Amino acid sequence: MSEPNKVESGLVQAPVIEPGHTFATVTDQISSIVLTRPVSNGWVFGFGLSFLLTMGMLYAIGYLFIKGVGIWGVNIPVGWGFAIVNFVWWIGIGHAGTLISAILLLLRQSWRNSINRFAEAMTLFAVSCAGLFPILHLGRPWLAYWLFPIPNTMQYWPQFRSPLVWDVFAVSTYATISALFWFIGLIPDLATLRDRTDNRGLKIVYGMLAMGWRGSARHWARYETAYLLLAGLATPLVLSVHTVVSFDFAVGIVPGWHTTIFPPYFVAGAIYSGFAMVLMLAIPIRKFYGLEDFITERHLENSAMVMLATGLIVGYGYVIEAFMNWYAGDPNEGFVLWNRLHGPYALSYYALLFCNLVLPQVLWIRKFRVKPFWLFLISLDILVGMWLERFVIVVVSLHRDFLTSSWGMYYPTRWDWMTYIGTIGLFLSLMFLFVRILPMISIFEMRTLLPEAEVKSE
Amino acid sequence: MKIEETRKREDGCPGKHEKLDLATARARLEKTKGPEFWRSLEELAGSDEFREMMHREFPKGASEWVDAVSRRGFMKLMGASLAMAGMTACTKQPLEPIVPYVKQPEELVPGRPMFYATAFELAGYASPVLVESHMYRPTKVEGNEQHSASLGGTDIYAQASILGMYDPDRSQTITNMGDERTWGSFVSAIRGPLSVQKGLKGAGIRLLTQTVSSPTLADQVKAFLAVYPEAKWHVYEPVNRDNVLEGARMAFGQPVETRYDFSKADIILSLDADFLSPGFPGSIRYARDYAKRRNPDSGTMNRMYVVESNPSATGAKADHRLVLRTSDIERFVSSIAAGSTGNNPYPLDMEGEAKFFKAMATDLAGHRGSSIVIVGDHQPAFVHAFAHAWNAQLQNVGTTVFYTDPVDAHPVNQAESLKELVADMRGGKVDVLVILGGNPAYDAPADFGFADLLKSGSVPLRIHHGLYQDETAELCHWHVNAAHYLESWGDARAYDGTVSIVQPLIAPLYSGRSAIEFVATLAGGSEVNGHELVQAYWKKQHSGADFDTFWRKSLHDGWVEGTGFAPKSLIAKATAPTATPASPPGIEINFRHDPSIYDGRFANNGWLQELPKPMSKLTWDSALLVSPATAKQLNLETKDLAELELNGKKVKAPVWIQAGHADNCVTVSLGYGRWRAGRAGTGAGFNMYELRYSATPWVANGAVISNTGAKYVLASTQGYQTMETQDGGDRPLVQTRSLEEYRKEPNFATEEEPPAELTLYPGYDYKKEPYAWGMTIDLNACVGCNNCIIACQSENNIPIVGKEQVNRGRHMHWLRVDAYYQGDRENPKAYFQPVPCMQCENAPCELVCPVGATVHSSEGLNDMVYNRCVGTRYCSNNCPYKVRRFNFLLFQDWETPQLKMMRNPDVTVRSRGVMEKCTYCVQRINHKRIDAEREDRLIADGELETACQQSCPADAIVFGNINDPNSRVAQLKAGARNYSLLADLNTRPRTTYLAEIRNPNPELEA
Amino acid sequence: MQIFHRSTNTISRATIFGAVFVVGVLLWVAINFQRSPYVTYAGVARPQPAPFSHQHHVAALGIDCRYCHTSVEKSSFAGIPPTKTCMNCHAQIWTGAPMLEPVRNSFKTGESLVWNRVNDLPDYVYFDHSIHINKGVGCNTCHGEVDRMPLMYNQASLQMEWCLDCHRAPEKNLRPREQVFNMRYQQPSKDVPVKFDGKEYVDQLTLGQDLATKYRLRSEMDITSCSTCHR
Amino acid sequence: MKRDILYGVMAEFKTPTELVEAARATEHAGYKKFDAYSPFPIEELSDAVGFHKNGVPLVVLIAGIIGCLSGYALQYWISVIAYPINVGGRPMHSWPSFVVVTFEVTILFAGVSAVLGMLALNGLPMPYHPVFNVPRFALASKDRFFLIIFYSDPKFDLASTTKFLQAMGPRSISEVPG
Repeated sequence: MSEPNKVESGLVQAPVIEPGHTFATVTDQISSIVLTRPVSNGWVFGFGLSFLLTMGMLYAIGYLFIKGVGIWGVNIPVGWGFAIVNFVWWIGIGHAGTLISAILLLLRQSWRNSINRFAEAMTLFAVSCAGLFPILHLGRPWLAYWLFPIPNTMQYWPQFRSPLVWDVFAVSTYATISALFWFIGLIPDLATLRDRTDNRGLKIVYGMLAMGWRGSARHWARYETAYLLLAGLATPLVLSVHTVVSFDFAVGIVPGWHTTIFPPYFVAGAIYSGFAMVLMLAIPIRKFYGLEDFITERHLENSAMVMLATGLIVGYGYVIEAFMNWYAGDPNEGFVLWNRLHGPYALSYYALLFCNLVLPQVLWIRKFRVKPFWLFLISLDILVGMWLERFVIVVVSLHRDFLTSSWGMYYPTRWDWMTYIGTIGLFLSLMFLFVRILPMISIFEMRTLLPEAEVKSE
Repeated sequence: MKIEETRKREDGCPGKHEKLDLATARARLEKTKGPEFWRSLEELAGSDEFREMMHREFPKGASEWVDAVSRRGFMKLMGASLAMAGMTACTKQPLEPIVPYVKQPEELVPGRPMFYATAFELAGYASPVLVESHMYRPTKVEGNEQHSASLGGTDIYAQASILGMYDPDRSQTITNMGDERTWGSFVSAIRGPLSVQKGLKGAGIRLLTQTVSSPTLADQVKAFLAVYPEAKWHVYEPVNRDNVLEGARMAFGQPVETRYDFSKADIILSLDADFLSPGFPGSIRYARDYAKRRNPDSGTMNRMYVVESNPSATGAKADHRLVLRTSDIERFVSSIAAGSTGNNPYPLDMEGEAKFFKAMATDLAGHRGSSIVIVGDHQPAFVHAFAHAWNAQLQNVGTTVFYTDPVDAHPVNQAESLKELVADMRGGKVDVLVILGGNPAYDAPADFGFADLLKSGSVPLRIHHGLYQDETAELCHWHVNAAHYLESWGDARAYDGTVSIVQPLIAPLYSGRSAIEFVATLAGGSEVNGHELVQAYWKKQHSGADFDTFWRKSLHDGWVEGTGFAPKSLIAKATAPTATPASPPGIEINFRHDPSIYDGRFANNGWLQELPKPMSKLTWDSALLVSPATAKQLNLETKDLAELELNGKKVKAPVWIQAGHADNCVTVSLGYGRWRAGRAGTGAGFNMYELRYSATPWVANGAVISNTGAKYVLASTQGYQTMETQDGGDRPLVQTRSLEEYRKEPNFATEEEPPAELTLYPGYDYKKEPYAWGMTIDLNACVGCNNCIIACQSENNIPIVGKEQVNRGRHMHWLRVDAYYQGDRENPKAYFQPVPCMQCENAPCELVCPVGATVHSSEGLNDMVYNRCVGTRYCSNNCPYKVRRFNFLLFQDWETPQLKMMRNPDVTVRSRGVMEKCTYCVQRINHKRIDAEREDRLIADGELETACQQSCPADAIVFGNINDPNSRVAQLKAGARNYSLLADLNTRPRTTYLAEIRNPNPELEA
Repeated sequence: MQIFHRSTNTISRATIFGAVFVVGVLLWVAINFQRSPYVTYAGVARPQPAPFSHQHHVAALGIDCRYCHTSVEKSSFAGIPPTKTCMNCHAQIWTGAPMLEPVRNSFKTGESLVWNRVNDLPDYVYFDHSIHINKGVGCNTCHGEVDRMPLMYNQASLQMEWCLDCHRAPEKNLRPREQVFNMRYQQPSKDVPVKFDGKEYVDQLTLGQDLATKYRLRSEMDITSCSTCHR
Repeated sequence: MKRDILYGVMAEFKTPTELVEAARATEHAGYKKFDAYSPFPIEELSDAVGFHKNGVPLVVLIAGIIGCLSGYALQYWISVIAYPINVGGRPMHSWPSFVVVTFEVTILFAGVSAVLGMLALNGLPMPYHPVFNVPRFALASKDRFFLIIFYSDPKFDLASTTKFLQAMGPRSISEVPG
C-alpha cells in the first residue's frame, strides 16, 4: 500500500489520516457512529425535514398520474422541461461516487479510502432520484416497461436507434454495477459490525449481510481482484453513462443539441457537479460526526482541485459550443448563440457562466480549497450552475428552433418545483438513513492506511 | 360494431363506463327501423338519465375544457396498474355488447359511409355540400364537386356546422318563461292571440327574420302574410349588405346582386373587399377562380390591387396593397370619380395614393373586359355605385361582372326595417312579436335598445325560434327550439341563385322544428311536416308527371336544375361623390364580422373559437387591432387591456398590434362577449355591439382609446410572425419571387436540396410498392381561409383544448396555417403557409422514438401508432417542423354522447399522454386501397383525396401517388416551383411546397 | 462466537438458487397468463340472449355464412343479422320454441337483441373483412370450425402476434376464393389435392404462393406496416 | 462429517508482519492445509498461504464476451429478423446505433459475474463456520491476525502442531472444535 504520510510533490499536504490512530481506534470510532452513538436531535430534524419534502414529491407524483404531464410546464415546442433537466443533473452528481471509488482506486489514490463509501452511497441515491424522472415525464408512465426488450404478445420491441433506449440500458447498468460495487465494499465492514455489536438482532442482520465473511487470506485475494476488476469496468461505464445521456441531445437535430463536443463536456460537467455534492455532504458530516481525523484538509483540497480541473474542461466546452455556433455558418446554429445571449432566457445563461466559470476560479487560491466554509459555498454555487447549464441546453434550445412560427416559451409550474425539490428531499432522507445504519467510511480500507498495516520484511 | 363505430379509442385499458353512454344510447337507437328510427332518440332525449348524461361534467368555461379529467384520469391510472400486471398494452377486455337492427334498411351496408347532398346556409347564401354519414350519423361535411358554387370547396362555417349540430348546448326543448313545454302546448297557447289578431288582420303581428333566400320559407311567410295582411315582415342581420343594396339602387334603381368571374380577370381591384375569405358571398367559388388565374406558369397570371384598412387574407394575396382608413377609401374613390372633372375636390397624397392610383388605373384601362373592380360590404353606397359605373366603363359587365336578381328573397334595407319594428314596438303597436332565428337582443344596433324594449314588456307576446337558448330567447315568453339544417328539410339559394334542397341527415336530436314548419304552423297549418312543405312548394314550381325524377335528381345532385339567375343587362347611372373632402380627424373604429365566429352565431362552436384568425392567429378572443404607429401614439402594447369610448359608451378590449393596419383607426370584431352562448362562447372576448350604432354600422369616427394599465391574456397559436430572426438572420421558409425574377430563374426555390447520395446510409427503396404518397401545397393558391384546418379537425377527431391550453402552446391542430409578415411593418408583405406533417422519408422523429411508436410504412407514410406511444415527446422535440401534437391532458371528451356520435369511426380517438399528428388521412387511403384491390385495380389519380385537399376552395393542396409519374402531384413536384421546407436538413419531406410568385406592377416596384 | 447454526449455510445457498427459480417461474406465468383464454376468451363461449347454434344452422341446415353476415364481402364489418333475418324462418318453424322467445319478443316490440360480441378486437385495431375474403382467406381460418360450434366462441387469441403470424406468411393460409366460405375445406395434401385454375396442388405452400401472385397480395413489408391495422 | 472431532488449531497474532512470517514458516514446515485471517487485505499473505491460482479474472472475461455477443445479437435479431421495419429511412441493420447497448450489456454481464464469481469461489455465503467457535476470533475483523492449521492436513497432529505454533510466539492458541 502507498505511504500516505509521505510528503508528496514537494509541497506540504495534510495527511489523509491524522497520526496516532490504531486498528482499534479506527474501527471503534467509525463503527461506534452506527452501533453506540445515540440519535441526535439534529439528525431527527434533518431527516424529518427531508422526509417531508419526499412526501411532497409523492403527492405531486400522485397528482401527475391522475391528471397527466399537462400539470407541468411542458408544451410544444418545449417538450422536455424540468424532468429531463433534473434527470441529467442527478445522473451527473452520481458520477463523482463512481469516479472516486473506481478511477481513483485504479490510480492508487489512497486518500479516496475515507470518502469513497459515502460517495458511492451518494451515487446510488442520486441515480435513484435521476431514475424517477424519465419514467415520470412519460405521457403514459405505466407503459414504461415497453422500453425494455420483454417478450410480448405484440411481438413488438424497443427501437434500438433511439438514444432513450441507450439511456435505459446505460442507466440501469450503471445503477446495478454501482450497487454491487458498494455492496462488496461493505462486506468486510459488515463483518466488523457483526462482531462488534452486542445486540443479538443486529448481529443476525449484519451477519446475514456479511455472508459469513471471515477475512481468510484466500478470500481477500479474490476479493481484491474482483474489486479491482469491478473498478476497471466501472470506469468506462461511468464515462459511457453521461456520454449516452449527452447523446439524448447530440443525436437530435435541434440547434443547440446537435453538437459533437457534448460527450466529453457532459462527463466533465458530471464530475464537476458530483464533487461539489461530495463536498456538500462531506463537510457537514465530518463536522457533526467528528471525523476530521479521517476526512482531512487533504481530501477537501484534492476534491477542490478536481473541481477546478473539470470546471475548466466544462468552460472549454462552452467556448467551443459558442465558437461552433458561429463557425458552422448555419443561421439556425448562429441564432442559438444570439438567443442564449439576448433571448428571453438570457439571464439563466449569464448566471450559469458566472456559477460554473467565473466564481470557481477562486479555487486557485489555497485558502478557498481548504476552508470548509468557503468550499461549501462554492460547491453549492457549482451545483446551481450545473443545473442551469442543463436548463439552458434543454429548454433554451427547444423554445426557439427552426420554424419561427412554432417558437414558444416554457414556464415551470408549482408541480415541476415540488417534484424537483422532492427528489432532493428523497436524496437527503436516504443519506440520513445511510449514515445511521452503515459505516459511512470504509473501515477496512482505513486500516490499510495505518502505519502498522505495513508488513515489514527483514 | 356500433360500439366500434362510435367509441374508437387508442387505449382499451381504462374502465368502460357503466352509466348510459353512447353505446347504450345507440343500442336504443338501433332498436327501431327506418322512419321511426329517430323517434326512439327523441324518447331517449326525453329521458332523465340522458339529460343527466348530457349535463354531466360540462366545464364552466372553455379554459376548463380539459378539467373534467380527474375521475377518468384516475380510472386510467387503475387501468395502468392492471396493464403493468400483463406484458401487453391491454388487459382483459370487458364483454362488449353488439346490437343489430330489428329490421335493417335496404340501402345500408353496415360499416360503409354514405354521402348525401344538401346545403349549408349563412346569411341567406347557401354553400352546397355533401355530408358523410356513418350508420345515419352525419360525421363530415365536404364540398359538392358538381355544384358550380362549390366545385368541392367549402368554408370554415360549413365545415364546422357538424359540431354545431351535435353541440350539446343547443336548445333542447320548447320553453315558456323558462319552463319546459311541449309543442302541443305551444300551439294551443298561441292559438288564442293569433285568433285575436285574425280579427285585426294581424295588425299587431310582427315577424322578424334573418336574411331569407329559401324560396319555400319566403313562400311560407307570404302565405302567413296572406292570412294576416296587416302583419309586417321585418328582416335584420347584424352583418347585412345594406350598403351593397343601396349602392345597387343608386346605380340601377333596383336591388341587384353582383356576381364576378375571377377566372377571366387579369387585373383585380378590391376596394376593401375581402372576397377570398369565408363570409363573403361566393368566396368559395371566387377563391377557386382566383387561384386558377394566379398560376404563374399559365402565362395569364392575374394581378391584384387591394385598398383596405385592416389586413385581410385578400390583402395578403395582393400584389399591391394600399393602406387607407375605411373612410379614406371613400375619399380615394371620390377623387377617382371626380378625377376626370377638372379641379378635384379630393386631393390624393402624391406619394402613396396618387402613384398607386395612376399605376392601377392604367393597368385596369389596359385590360378592358378582363378586369374587376370589387367593393366590400363595409363601403358606403356611393363606392358601390361608382364601382358599377367603373366596371361598365371598363366593359367588364357581361364578361367578368354580372348582375342578377338578388338572392335575398326580401331585399330591404335591414337597418331601416329593424328601425321601423323598434318604432312600432315603442309605439305599442306590436302585440305578437315572432323572432325567427337571429339574436337581436344581443346584436341589434346599440341605439335601438332592442333588449330593453323586450324587457320593458311593451310587446305582450314574444316568441323566439332558434337553435340556442340565447340572449334573445331569454327575453321572450316562448322559445321554440329550432332544428339544425342537418336535421331538417328546406331549401336555399347559392350566390348565383341556384337553389339547393336541404335534406336532413338525421332526425332532429331534440325534436326541433325547422323555420318552414314553424311558420307553417303559425299560418294555421296543423302538425306540419317539413318534407311535405318543401315538396309541396316545388310541386308548384315543377308540376308534371316527372316530378319524382326531378325531385330525386335535385336531391341527388344537390341543386335544382335551372334555378340559377340569368344575368341582366343593366346600365349603371353615374353618381356624384358624397364624401367629405378632407379625411375626418379622430380615431376611427372598424366593425367587422369575426373571421372565425362570424357575427356571434357560431360563438359556441369550439372548433371555430379555437380556429386561429387568419392574420393574427388569435384564438378564443376578439382583439382591438391597432397599427404599430397608432399603438405607439396611444402608448398601447400588445395584450394591454384598452378602453374604447364612443359617444359616451365604454367598452374594454385587449390590444393586438397588427402590422399593416391603417393608422388612426382600429378594428374590432363582432360576435364576442356573449353572455348566453353556451360553454364555449359565454364570456369569451368582449361585446363590440355595444358601440355599434345604426348610423355607423361599419365605421365610426371619434373613438377615444385609453390604456387601462391592466394586462389581458391573448392566446395566439403562432410564436413569431416573421421569417427574419432578431439576430438579423433570414429564414427562407416561404420561397417567393416576382414573376419576372421567376421567369429569369425558375429553379430558385429548389437550389438547396442536397443530393440523395449525401446520406451515410443507403436510402429505402419506395419504388418497390405500387404507391408512394406525397403532397404539394401551392403557396400561390392558398388564400389562408383556414378551411383545411377545420376539415382536418372534423375528419380526424381532433379535440379542442381551450384558451388556457392554447396559450400554453398545446393546441392540437394537425394542420396549421402559418402567416408570415415581411418587410415594413406599416404595410408588410404577408404570406400563408399551411403546415401539415411533412411525412419525411428520413424522419427525425422516428429515429428517436424508443418504442417504435412512429415508424415508416412501406408506402412512405410516417405512421403514428397511438396505442404504442408512451409519450416521451422526444419525437416532437426532434421534429423541425413542430407538426406533432401531444395530449398533455385528457383533451378528448369521453362523456358527451353527442360528441361521440359526431366522431369519425374510422379514426382512433386519442387519449391522454399520446402523441398525434397528420396521417395523410391514412383511413381514407386504406379505404380506397381496399376498394381498389377488391376490384383488382390500382387507385386512380384524384380518386383519393385527403380531407384538407377535398374541401380546399382554392385547390391549393394536391395529394397522390408519386410513384405514378403521370399523377397530378408527381407532375407538380416535377415543376420548377416545387421546394421542400428546410430542405438542407435532408429530411426528404413528402409534403412539398410550390413557391409563391407575386406579379407586381413594374411601375410600382421602386 | 457462533451466530448461525450449521444448517444456515445450506439454507442460504438454497435460498439464492430458490430466488432465481421463483423469478423464472413468475415470468413464465406472466407470459402465459397473457395468452391464456382467461384474457383472450379463446375457446370460451360468451353468454348470449338466445343459445344460437352455428353448428345446427350451418352444418345441419347448410345455411351459407352470407345469408346472415350480409356485408362480409363488401364492407369491413361482416354484419350481424337483424331480428328480421331470424324471423324469416322462425315465423314458420319452431314458432313456439321457448328458447326463441327473446327473438320473437324482439320482433314484436322492436327491441333489439343485445348479443355479446365474440370476436372482439381492441378499438384501435381496424380489421376489414371484405379484403380478407377477397384475398382468399377462409372464414374458418380465423373463426375456426364454426360449423362445429354449438355455442359460438372465438378460436383465435386475436392478439397481435396471431395477426402477424399470417401477415408475415399469408401463403400458409390462402385458398382459392371460391373455397372461402367452405367450412370443410382442407388444405392440399397428397391424398386430397386442391384444384386451382387447371393446376392440381398437393401442398399448401406452392398453392399459397401461386394464389398470392394471382390475387396480387401486397408485400410482407406492406401488410406488416403499422398503418395497415392502426390509424 | 467430523462433527465431534477437531477442525484445527488456531494461533492469534498482533501484527500483520507476525502473521505473514508465521504463514511462511508454516508452509516451510510442510503444512498444506492451513489458512490465515486478517482484518484487511495483506498482499503478501495470499502467496504466504500458498494461494496462487485466482479464478475470478477468467470468469469475468467469459461473462464479458457472452454479454457482448448477446447484447448485439439481441438488437440484430429484433431490428433485422423479428420485426424489420423502416425507421426514419435507416437500414434495418444500422450497426452504429447498436454499439452503445452492446457495450452496456458487456459491462453488466462482466460486472455482475465479477461479484457473483468472487462470492462463489469463496464459497460464500457461509454464515456458519467452525472458526467462529473461537471467541477471540471476533477480533479478526478488528485488529487481530489469525493462523489456523486444519485437522484435515495430513501432517496435522494436535500435540506437535500446537507446539509448532507455540514456537512462533502467538498471543494465544486455541483449538477449533469442528
